[in-house]
Amino acid sequence: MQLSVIKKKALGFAEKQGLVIAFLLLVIFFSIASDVFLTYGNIILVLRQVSILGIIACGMTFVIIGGNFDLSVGSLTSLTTVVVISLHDKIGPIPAMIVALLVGMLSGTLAGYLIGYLKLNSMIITLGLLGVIQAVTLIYTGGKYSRLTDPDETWFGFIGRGFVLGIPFPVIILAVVIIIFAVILMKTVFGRQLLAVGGNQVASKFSGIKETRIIMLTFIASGLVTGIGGIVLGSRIMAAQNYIGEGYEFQVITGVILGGTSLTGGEGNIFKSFLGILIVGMLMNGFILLGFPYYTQWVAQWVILVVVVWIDIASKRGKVLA
Amino acid sequence: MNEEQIILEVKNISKTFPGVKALSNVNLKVRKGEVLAVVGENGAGKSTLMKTLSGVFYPDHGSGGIILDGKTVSFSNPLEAKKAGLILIFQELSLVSELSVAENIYLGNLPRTKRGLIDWRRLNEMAGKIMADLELDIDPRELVGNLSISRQQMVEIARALSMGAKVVIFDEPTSSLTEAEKEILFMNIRKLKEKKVSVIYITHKMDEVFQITDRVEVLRDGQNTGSLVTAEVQLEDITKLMIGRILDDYFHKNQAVKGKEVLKVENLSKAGLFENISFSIRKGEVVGLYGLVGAGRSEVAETIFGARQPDSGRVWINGKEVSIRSTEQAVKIGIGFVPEDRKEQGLVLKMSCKENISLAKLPWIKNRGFLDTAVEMEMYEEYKDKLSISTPGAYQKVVNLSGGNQQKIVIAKWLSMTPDLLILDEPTRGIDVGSKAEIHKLIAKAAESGYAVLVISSEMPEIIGVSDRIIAMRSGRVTGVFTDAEVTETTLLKAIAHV
Amino acid sequence: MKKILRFFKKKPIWAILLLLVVIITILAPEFIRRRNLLNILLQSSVNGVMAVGMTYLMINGFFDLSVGTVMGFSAALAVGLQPLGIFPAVIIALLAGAGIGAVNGFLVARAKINAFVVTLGSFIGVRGLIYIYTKEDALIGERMVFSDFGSSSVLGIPTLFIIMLVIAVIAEFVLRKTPHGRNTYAVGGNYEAAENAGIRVNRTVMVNFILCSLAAAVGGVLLASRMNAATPGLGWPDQNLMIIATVVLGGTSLNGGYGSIVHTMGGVLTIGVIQNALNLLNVQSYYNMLLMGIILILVVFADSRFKQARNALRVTDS
Amino acid sequence: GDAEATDDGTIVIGHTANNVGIDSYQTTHDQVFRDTVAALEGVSAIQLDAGGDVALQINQVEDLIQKNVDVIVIWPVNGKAIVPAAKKAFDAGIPVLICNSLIDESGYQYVKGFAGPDTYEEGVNAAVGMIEALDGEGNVVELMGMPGYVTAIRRSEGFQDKIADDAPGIEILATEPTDWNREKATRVMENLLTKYQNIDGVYVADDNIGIGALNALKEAGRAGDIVMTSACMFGEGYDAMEEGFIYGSVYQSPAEDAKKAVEVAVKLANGEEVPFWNFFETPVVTKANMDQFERPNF
Ligand SMILES: Nc1ncnc2c1ncn2[C@@H]1O[C@H](COP(=O)(O)OP(=O)(O)OP(=O)(O)O)[C@@H](O)[C@H]1O
Ligand SMILES: Nc1ncnc2c1ncn2[C@@H]1O[C@H](COP(=O)(O)OP(=O)(O)OP(=O)(O)O)[C@@H](O)[C@H]1O
Ligand SMILES: [Mg+2]
Ligand SMILES: [Mg+2]
Repeated sequence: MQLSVIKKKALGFAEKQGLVIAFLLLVIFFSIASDVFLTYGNIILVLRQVSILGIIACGMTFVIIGGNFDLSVGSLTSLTTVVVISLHDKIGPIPAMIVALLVGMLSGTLAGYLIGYLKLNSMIITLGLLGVIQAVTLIYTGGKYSRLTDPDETWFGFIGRGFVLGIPFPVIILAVVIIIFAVILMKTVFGRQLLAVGGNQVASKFSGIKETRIIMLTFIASGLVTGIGGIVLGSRIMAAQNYIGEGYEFQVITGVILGGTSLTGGEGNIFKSFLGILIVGMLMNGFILLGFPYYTQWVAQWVILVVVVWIDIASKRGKVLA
Repeated sequence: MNEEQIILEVKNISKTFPGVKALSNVNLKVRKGEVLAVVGENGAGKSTLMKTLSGVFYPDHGSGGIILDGKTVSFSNPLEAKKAGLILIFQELSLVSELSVAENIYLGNLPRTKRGLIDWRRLNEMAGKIMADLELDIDPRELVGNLSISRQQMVEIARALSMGAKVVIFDEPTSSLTEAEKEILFMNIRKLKEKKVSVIYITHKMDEVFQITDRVEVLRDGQNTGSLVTAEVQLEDITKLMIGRILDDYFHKNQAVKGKEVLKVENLSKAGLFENISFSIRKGEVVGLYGLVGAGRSEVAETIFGARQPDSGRVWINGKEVSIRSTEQAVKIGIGFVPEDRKEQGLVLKMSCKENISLAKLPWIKNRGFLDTAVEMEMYEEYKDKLSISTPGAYQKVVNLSGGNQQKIVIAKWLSMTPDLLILDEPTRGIDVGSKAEIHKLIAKAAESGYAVLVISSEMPEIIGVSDRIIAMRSGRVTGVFTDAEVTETTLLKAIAHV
Repeated sequence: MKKILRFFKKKPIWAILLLLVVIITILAPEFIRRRNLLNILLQSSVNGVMAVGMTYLMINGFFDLSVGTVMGFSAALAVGLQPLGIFPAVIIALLAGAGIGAVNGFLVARAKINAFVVTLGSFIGVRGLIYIYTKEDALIGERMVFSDFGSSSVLGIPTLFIIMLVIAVIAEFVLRKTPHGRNTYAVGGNYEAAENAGIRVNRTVMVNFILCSLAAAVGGVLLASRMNAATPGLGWPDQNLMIIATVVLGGTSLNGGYGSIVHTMGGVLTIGVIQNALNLLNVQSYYNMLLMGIILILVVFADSRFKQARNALRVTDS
Repeated sequence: GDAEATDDGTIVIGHTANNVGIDSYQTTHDQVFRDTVAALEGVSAIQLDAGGDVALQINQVEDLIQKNVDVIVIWPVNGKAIVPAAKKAFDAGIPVLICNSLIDESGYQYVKGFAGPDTYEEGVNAAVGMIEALDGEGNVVELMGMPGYVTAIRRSEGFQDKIADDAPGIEILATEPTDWNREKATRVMENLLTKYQNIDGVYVADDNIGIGALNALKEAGRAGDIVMTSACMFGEGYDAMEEGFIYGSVYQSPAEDAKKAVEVAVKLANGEEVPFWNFFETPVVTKANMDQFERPNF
């Protein structure tokens, strides 16, 4: 038994090498090409820049482990940012944040109900939801920007801009969310049940697991962390733009996929998702440092995504081509 | 044996998976036009052997060879094997349900007109001819998805014939067939024989071995243990070679003292599936639910387990009326359910043995809110021993276990819950005789340790062998209740047969 | 009557379309005018061509998230390369589309990377290519003939629609009558069975990826001809998803093995009619977005129920 | 009033906007347009929104032609892509007015005129402010709006041309797109600050991204020290100017913008001749003269 554990671990490491190698190669490349890349200040900067995507990625990892997608996170980020900013002056920061989190969870509940209970296709449902949420945002704001009347008079800005012991507060939030989600996934009954449901919904149901509820909870979790992301974003910019989160869904999904979470469900790792997001964030930072045209980073993302996933698959099956 | 008649010969084939030697130096000879049974325990290597023959797996490097029709062959994929005349019909049928019967028969080889378009007329004619040849009444234009499972199997056979099969391999073909459908299959196998096509027939159902095969090849632990002529042997001879000992007590009669009523069902109905089902089970009692495939037994069981909702009817557990809305609730109330399709409903294949065993019990093995993996490990060790599950370790993924061991994992999952009511739906489907006997023993033991047990099975000897009471079902209705003392095969048959 | 009901039950999209037409005509009588109907056809032709390609791929069991950006890329090339002459520019634009399809197809069929990952990658990457090629600015064609073509008509019917119709008819013909068409169903319906039957599965998948991207490229060229220009943001961010949704609306299964071009056209027209109606009815854009979102959700809901009905029909058929 | 194209002497304006809701400017513009029309006797409008999609906007123009409106007002999603649609309206005999963002030169022949701000001039003005503040010497970075969008391009051109012509001592170190997204502007600015230690000035295409960039500057402790000029003033920018963080900006009122468009459109519908260029005032604002301007409400 000892032996099989070691073997399994060794194999597992080999499978995941693709991501780690890609990550290290990028770090080496950027630090050779730019002398500021590996400075403390820049590392902190990158971490803070990916913090919002990273927070949302935790929920997305759960959703994808359950065998689904959530394309609505981008527009939900916009909505929750709008909510927290527009309510801040009216009901105070804490109640506003609570409402934003509730809005996130409400949207997650709706998606979760349609996908978990009615078993509708998550891709199309969340695409529809993306439009609905965007519309709700616009109707709510009347298409105007929301902002705080007196940004300097509130501690709310600390969430997105503050530092604790030299570490940006959003990074601390990110770390906490990552740890909580990782612990839930690896150490709790819910986490195990989620892996089971992602692996085989029917068998899970026949083991007394409420698979509908588990799926629903993944979407609620996704809505919740998107709400957190929206709050951090709102606090960072102290204003809200109706389309500010547009396209986040693809960034987040790209990161999670880079992290090796299986799209067929049943497997996934929060830390790896974060590493994937970090790659996405590093590209943007590194490319600006190198003075590459802005949009070349998209091409680089394409190449890295394909190469990392390919290496992963190839090492699993021991062959480059199937 | 006349060497000229040998169509397929396997010499010293070995096959190793990581951690498992599935085949070691296996030999096999198949004569022209014979039906050869290949039997053995779960995990003996039957399927692996057939997959190795037909190009799904490569044999181990330098481990002997395959001679087909006098020529040494080595296939790198099933297609090559097919082209050479060696056709494996998988348990999961490999047909395309949205295409027509004719298209499926000629899939990959559709006749074309001169312009390169599909020649539908010729296609349907050719398919029609094969159908007529097999005396099958199937319209070649019908979509395969509209056919019953057995008729789909016939389409597979027709396809094999159309490809000029020399050897057709069936791996447990009857596990989802009704009795009548089985007869049709056998008729077709006999037709294949007439056409001098050889058949390799893998099964765990010994009666089928005697019904249809000419010779028997027995495997055990990936090795040959005997080659017999069916007409000259007894069941005991075969099982002894399979499991290495004489199987004395095949069925275990449950000796438990019956206690209070655990389950009572009254007038349970679900439109289109079943109607007015009433019965009860007492503590320590094994009740058999018998009927043909499609009688609605699984649906009744799934309804009691909360996986489906009834239209009407009442259910009592331990004297208290309950309305079970979910499987979760059922488990809390104390019901365990071993479903009929272990791969789809029973197991999370990419999870490990340990994780599958603990799956139903997760909410109860918490320690300060977290999953207690130590307890989980203990559970695994306990049931691995109790049920003698053979697996390389707790972390082995169940997808790599043999059918019998997979089934034991599912049973272990529910025994660990110590349920008041244990429902087993076709618990021995695809299970070898040795493990079958073990599972029967487990059923009796479960009853003796105080569970109420409901067993669904389509095998009459089994249902008579294990049950204290038998409920017969036909087309969604209860058509008879028999005690162990009064039941005979004829009365039971009469109760379930279609009128 | 029963027959009609049965038809609608099997192909609900036509019932939906019919219902919409009736309702909209009541609300906005000018909807039914000849010119307006022709408008709808014209406006649906780009999506229509793209949906044809996507239908192939989805019957084959995959989908392609990159069609929107491929469309944008080929539009940019068709406009930007006009100094070479319109014909060469269009050819290069189409080849570029097919090339991206070939890369996608290779990665899915041969490297066996999940199609979602592969096409998510090219969705993002090709967008980068567009911006690099266009230098982040809109391109404008040198020659009005290109856009004259885009807005021309033959016998009163928009040329672009005729092109789409021809493509659709050929596509349906290929699906029904040629080995490639049948193989596409087979691979999508049961991959392993198709492989075991000797169908060159990889080639089928590869061809369909190329066809899908090629169709997107054709869409891009047609769209460019309507504007004689190309903007870098063309097709971004969610045209890809709209096309997939349109095909699903037409009843093609997301899991492959089932679908047809004819019914995809039903989906295309339905979306076209809805958008036209929202314009005619002067619906405020926010509600427009809301409606589209709700319609999508309702469509998947209906689709799943109809699938159940279809399976029920199937049991009673036998 | 409710829009229905008839020949009873009332005027129906067909309007397709670029992307209402993407920012307050466009939203206010849309609202004022509605209100202005509603206040006019005998005028009604069909107001559509292209949602930033060029293809959709072309469809909308076609649909408006179908509706047989009296005049079509287009705020182009893209000045180049809209040309053939303008031609269609032209061919159908419906006068077209372009508002806010310019149509490509090749389309001038199909439209009756342009009503809106001179965005090139706005870029020029921002450059003037920058040159003034830096005394013609220094390193500048530019944060653009959405690539491919006329306003973004023209503001950028205006700025770059003016710098090139008048201040050879100023070097533009980098020009980065921000998609009009404030958070993106913050990130881009952070990265630029890491890359360049020697930035003296930041030019932003509008105050929304300006505030995003300012957030990054504040965090780096460089706000006020690095000069910022903007090509379009928002409410928050007004405040920031008051605090001394923004040196110069350009006052562009969406209300003026919309009113101008309606005014010219009505004239066109009545068959009156109008000049091609109908700019409204976009004055330069600095701390010195800011009290003459009301704080923008967007
Ligand atoms: N892909 C695989 N990877 C690892 N081990 C495997 C694999 N396939 C089969 N095995 C192992 O090989 C052995 C033989 O399995 P095989 O499926 O051939 O048994 P079988 O005789 O067909 O059993 P059954 O009657 O249950 O179908 C078993 O121990 C099984 O666990
Ligand atoms: N007449 C039929 N022809 C083909 N398939 C059928 C028919 N009737 C039912 N089936 C299918 O066969 C499967 C088994 O049916 P069901 O579960 O009702 O029977 P059962 O009595 O539980 O039999 P078993 O447990 O042996 O499968 C179901 O999937 C059902 O849809
Ligand atoms: Mg087997
Ligand atoms: Mg059943």
